[in-house]
Amino acid sequence: MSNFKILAAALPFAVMATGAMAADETIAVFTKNQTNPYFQTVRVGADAAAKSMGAKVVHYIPTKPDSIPEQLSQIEDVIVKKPSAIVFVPVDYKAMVPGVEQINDAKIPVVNVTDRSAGGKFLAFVGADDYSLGLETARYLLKEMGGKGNVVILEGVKGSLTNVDRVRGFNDALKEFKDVKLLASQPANYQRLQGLQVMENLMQSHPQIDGILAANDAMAVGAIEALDGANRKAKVVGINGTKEAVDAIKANKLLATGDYNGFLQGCIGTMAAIRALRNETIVTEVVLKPTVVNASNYQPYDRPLESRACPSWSEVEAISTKTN
Amino acid sequence: MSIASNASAGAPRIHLSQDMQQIIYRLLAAGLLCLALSLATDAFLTSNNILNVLRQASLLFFLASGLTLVILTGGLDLSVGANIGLSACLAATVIKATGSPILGTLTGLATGCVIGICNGLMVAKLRIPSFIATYGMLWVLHGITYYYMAGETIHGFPPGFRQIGSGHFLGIPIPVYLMVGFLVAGTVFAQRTVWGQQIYAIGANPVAARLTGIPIDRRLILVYAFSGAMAGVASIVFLARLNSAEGDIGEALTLPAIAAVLIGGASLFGGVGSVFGTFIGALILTLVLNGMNLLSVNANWQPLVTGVIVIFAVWLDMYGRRKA
Amino acid sequence: MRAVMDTTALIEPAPPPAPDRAPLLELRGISKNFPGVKALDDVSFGVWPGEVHMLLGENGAGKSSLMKVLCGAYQADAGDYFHNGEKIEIRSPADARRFGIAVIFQEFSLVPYLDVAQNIFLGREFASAIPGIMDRRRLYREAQAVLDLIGLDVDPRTKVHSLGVAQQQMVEIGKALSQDARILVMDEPTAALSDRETERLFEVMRQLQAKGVAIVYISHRMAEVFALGDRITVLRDGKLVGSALPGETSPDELVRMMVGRNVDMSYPRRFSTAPGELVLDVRNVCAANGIRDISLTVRSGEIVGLCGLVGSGRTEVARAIFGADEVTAGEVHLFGKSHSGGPAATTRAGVGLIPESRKSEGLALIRTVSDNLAVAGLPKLFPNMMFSRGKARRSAEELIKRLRIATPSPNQNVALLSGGNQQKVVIGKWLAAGTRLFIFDEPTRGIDVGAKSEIFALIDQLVAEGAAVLMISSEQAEIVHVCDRAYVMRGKRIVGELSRAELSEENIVRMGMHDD
Amino acid sequence: MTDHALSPSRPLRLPSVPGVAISLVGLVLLFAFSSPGFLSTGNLSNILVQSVILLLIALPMTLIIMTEGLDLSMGAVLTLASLVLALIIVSTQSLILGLLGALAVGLAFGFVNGSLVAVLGIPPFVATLGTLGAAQGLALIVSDGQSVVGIPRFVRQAYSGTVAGIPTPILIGIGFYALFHVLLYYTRFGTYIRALGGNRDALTLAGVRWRPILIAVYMLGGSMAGVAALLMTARMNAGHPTAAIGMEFDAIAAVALGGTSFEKGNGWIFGTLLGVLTVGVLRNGLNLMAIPSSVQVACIGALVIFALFIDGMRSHKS
Repeated sequence: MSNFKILAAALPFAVMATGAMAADETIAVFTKNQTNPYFQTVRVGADAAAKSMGAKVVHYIPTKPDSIPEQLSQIEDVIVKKPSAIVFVPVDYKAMVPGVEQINDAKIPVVNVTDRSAGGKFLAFVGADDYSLGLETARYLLKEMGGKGNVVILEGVKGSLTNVDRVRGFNDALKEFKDVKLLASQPANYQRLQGLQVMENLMQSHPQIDGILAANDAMAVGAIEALDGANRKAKVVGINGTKEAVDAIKANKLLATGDYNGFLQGCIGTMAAIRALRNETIVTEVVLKPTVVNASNYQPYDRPLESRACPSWSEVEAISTKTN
Repeated sequence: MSIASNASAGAPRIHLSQDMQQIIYRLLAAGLLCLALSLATDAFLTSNNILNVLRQASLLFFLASGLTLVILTGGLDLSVGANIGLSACLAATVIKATGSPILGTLTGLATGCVIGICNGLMVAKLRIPSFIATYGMLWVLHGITYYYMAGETIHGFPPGFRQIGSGHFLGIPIPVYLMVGFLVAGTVFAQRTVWGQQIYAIGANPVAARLTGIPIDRRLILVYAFSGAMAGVASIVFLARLNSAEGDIGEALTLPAIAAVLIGGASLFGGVGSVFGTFIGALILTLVLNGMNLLSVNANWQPLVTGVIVIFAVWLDMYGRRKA
Repeated sequence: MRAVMDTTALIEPAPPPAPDRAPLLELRGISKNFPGVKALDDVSFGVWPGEVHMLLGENGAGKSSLMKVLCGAYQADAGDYFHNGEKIEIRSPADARRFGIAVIFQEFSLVPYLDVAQNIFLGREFASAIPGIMDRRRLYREAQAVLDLIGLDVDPRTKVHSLGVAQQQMVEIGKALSQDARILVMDEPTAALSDRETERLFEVMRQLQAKGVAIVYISHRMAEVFALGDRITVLRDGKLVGSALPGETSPDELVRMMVGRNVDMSYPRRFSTAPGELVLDVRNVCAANGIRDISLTVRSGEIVGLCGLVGSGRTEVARAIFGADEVTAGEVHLFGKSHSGGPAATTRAGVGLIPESRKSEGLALIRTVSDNLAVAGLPKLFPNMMFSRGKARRSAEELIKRLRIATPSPNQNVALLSGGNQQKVVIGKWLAAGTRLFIFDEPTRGIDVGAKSEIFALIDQLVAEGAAVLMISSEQAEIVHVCDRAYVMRGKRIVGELSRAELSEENIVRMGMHDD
Repeated sequence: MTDHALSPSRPLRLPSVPGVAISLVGLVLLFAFSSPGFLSTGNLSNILVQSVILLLIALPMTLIIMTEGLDLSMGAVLTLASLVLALIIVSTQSLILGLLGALAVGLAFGFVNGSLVAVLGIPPFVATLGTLGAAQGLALIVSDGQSVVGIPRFVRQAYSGTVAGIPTPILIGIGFYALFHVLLYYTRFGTYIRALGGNRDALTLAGVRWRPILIAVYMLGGSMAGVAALLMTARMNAGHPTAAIGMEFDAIAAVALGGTSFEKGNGWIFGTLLGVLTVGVLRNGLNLMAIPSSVQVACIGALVIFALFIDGMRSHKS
């Protein structure tokens, strides 16, 4: 693969940076919005990593959630400031490619986190495998249902990378369980209210729903509220492993959530960026293995984000899929 | 179409005020919509689904009813959605901190109301056009909310509080009672109080209203405060219903709320419209959504359908009034 | 430019027209109806080239309607137009323009945020060599020429909204002149002008006359009528009363023709012998709207007139008393108490204003008769703040009966009522509010004769019941008929007071008109 | 008194400067001192380039607002046009055809908006709120919610290329600003636009048919959305179904910030340019200062209110 070359290209800059101004390495962290808790976990992870390694983090978030033009502008603005390195979550994995190329042109090392960009050169990619996450979470639900019954899927934002893969994972799991019937697959755009309302409407046309596969936790929790409101029961799973989902698992409302682990992604992405600046070895691809958080294993997740610590680099190397 | 021809034929002898006629046409339109939906799918005409539609309409209605009064005076309040966000987050914080849903509810209402008063002061005293004043307010509120929430959500409220959003009484959802309550209260306020009459008079001709001795500034502030307070009410019901507060909770509702008011027959020039009309407007919008969900129509069509309905409703109104 | 002016001053006035020639423009049997009002009733009228045709008449006599018919803004219901003896049609302003008719309106047809030059040539911009681009140089050159012609010393690049009323009036005149009009219609063009500007305008008119332009000139000023007019026509109540040549008539005769109106005063006005308590006491008031040093009093049981020319500041006095415009100096006392505050406070103190433009300031046209009748009296009718449609309706029905408002139902849209009935609704809303001091601003404007006398009967009844009335009117006959005494205004000041004994149209005219 | 009345009343030369100019100069000074690199050529060019797309729709928005109108559909039309442009380019490889498609979308929506307003007499807010929904829905339908990619790289030159060392978007921005300036001040059309908002009767009396002009104003707005769509598409090298949603509000805010009034045809096209730049400078400067996004959001709102408040004070005095 070309990973090695990318690293080689980035290294001279990294050496220079560490040599000249090791004291003030500034990492610019780009996330999609200020509203989705997932990205907050990424940001906290980045902060934790930078703090432990003695670097500074500056966050750039579009003022309008998921705004492509705004993230492009922010990239242009940040290039003027020449941060030491960038940790980058693209608001859209295709439409942000020109932005990544601008970063590359400015010779600022950049690590891609969460959504794998469709183009541009990165030091490393850190993310979770949405497909296997969807597959494993769905398998867990379907097993818990005893391999039979009716399910519905609540999809996220159409066309977003995470949604495509997660829903594909759901559907592939469904193929393994012939006795489970998929009643409907409707978008609720990753939003709580829409998850709730779509669910309410689906319950009208489907008197028996046994399982709900939601492509994120907010929709899953919305669906649970809808079930509660109608006094109906169904097993619900979500994805992301947010605090709220863990609470819901604790309260026996939610069956499980696939852990997307934004905290870890933020940690590892930032650590990789800083290590590259310091001319230390890094891994070029970390794809977190899917973990299904459920009533039996939620305890490690039931802690405030701020009190969590980033893993050591050897731990990272252990879970990484590719190293240099 | 048949509605329009009725308009020309049925006008003369029995004297129905124009407002009354417009409301009857809207009821007919909503009725036709129901008829069409019940023919199209069995799932529609069930008591559950009707209650479901009403409960979904209630959220939109809370917001739209306050907005109706603002629009009656010839103004506009673009900040209602952002208002819900901040009010809900502050209310959630208070509930979490004190454990008292009552204090939380009061906080939500007070926040909404204060924001409304600020809007009213800008419009009445600083004479900033309401469109711009409330648009600026929208940004300010978003900023405060994002800053305050820092990407987190606040979730998990006492069951008693959640009854407001998801509870039932005699088999009917609590929000539906609240909606009926505010529908009656709003109608009484607009139609049966001196202030309500003065609000109509201000919208119909602000110059004449001033020269008739109506204290315009105070009434305008009242109206914006009311709109803000209704956003506060909506925020509480949202909170109770979703069991969670997040920054962008009401964002997607501003334009639909305005659309509901316009479909309900209010004129942006002021002086025309009614809370009951807005109720039907909210109902029609919700029915369309519900129908599309029940019929599994691609959600992509939804904005287009809404847009066409808005234009058609307003055009029909103008056509009817011009004939009279 | 000066040179041009000097030579023009020497040009002799055009020779008197020869009525045996065909008139440049002739109207025959023009009628125009509005709901409830016959604005024009079988009016025939002609202008000859080089003639200044004076058109006289009180407000509401039909002059403005005639102008609007002339320029194509209104279409006559009946009647024919002839241009140089040939029958023509005027259906739109564009038609009128084609026949060389240009009109200077009193309400300005200017666009506030365009500059003087653009306003003058609106719709007639000059094309330049580059397609689509205006020839701005020529625009400003020609505009400057027009401004020089009318002697208006402003930069043609000045935005019109920043000009004073007089200057706007001059721009309006310039706009009409620039059209190379063969027939120029002017509606009281000097009402807002200073003496020097007026002089300049007359000079221009004489030049135009010399070129054979026909001018129709509406005026209230007798001096102008005789100084400029080649022929005089008097309108009254939409009908043509008569025409005369200046040499054959006298101001007195014209006034008689104008004011000898069919004002039906069939009720006996009970003039108060012993006025009651002091209701309104205005002391040395100046206001932001321009009025200066106004002092006047009104007692209960008294009708006090406020007269003077249009633009003399009468409406401004009413607005200042009512609190609609800011009082900057002096004091207003109401019912013996010092008063300040906006319309809301003044209304609460028991004062009602019946404004001049009732459609834009007095009524909510999209609402019903009942709504409009209730709106001022809401706090009084419903002291517990709960509104009852039934009670409002009963109150409205009572007022409809008492004021004899012709409406099929209290739920009728007020826009569908005639002018007179609309005015009664405005009065009615104050009756419902329990008002004790009524300020009428042109109470009979645009109202037909029958309704006028009803309104006067009503005003009389009000004062008989102890109310006080301050009445602004441009129709001296009304003031003389109705008022116990009157103040006369000129140039934003009160210039005199006339007691009941002194009240006559001649005295009002003498005091209020310019000293010319 | 008479002498006073005759003396040329100079238009009240306002001692106070428009709110937008105060804001812009103030912000530039603030950032110049507090953020090194702000005044670098690279960064200034950055701000200009970033502002161009907003400028392209704020310019026609100014004219529309001057007619006492509003176009809420512009952001959605831009988005739809951008998708159509991307789809056509992907399937035909022809930039010209794509641009024509985008312009056609813009013109069609402009025509519908204009007709609803001028012919049916529907209030502009309502009419364009309706077409906003229509355009947004169509954008989702033609793209099925997906980004449209596979656009040849040469298209990007429209946004990232340079001519004689100056970035293309800046030239495009200057060109269109000049065009609108000329349109407003040097053509009949511009004169009539101000008359449309200021005194429609004056136009009628002058024998001008105003309805076609009003429709043309909205069509101009639509076509500019088409032009902006080209830059937007080139910038992202993709079409995206939510790319410019809500941008019309940014444009309206910039126009209002620039001192154009919603009444009486009182517009200032240069003010719109200043308004757009003010927003651009604010966002850029706050980013350079690494101000948290949430505070940036509140700053934008405060700026809009502040500038309008200043202008309101001024107009009250005069």
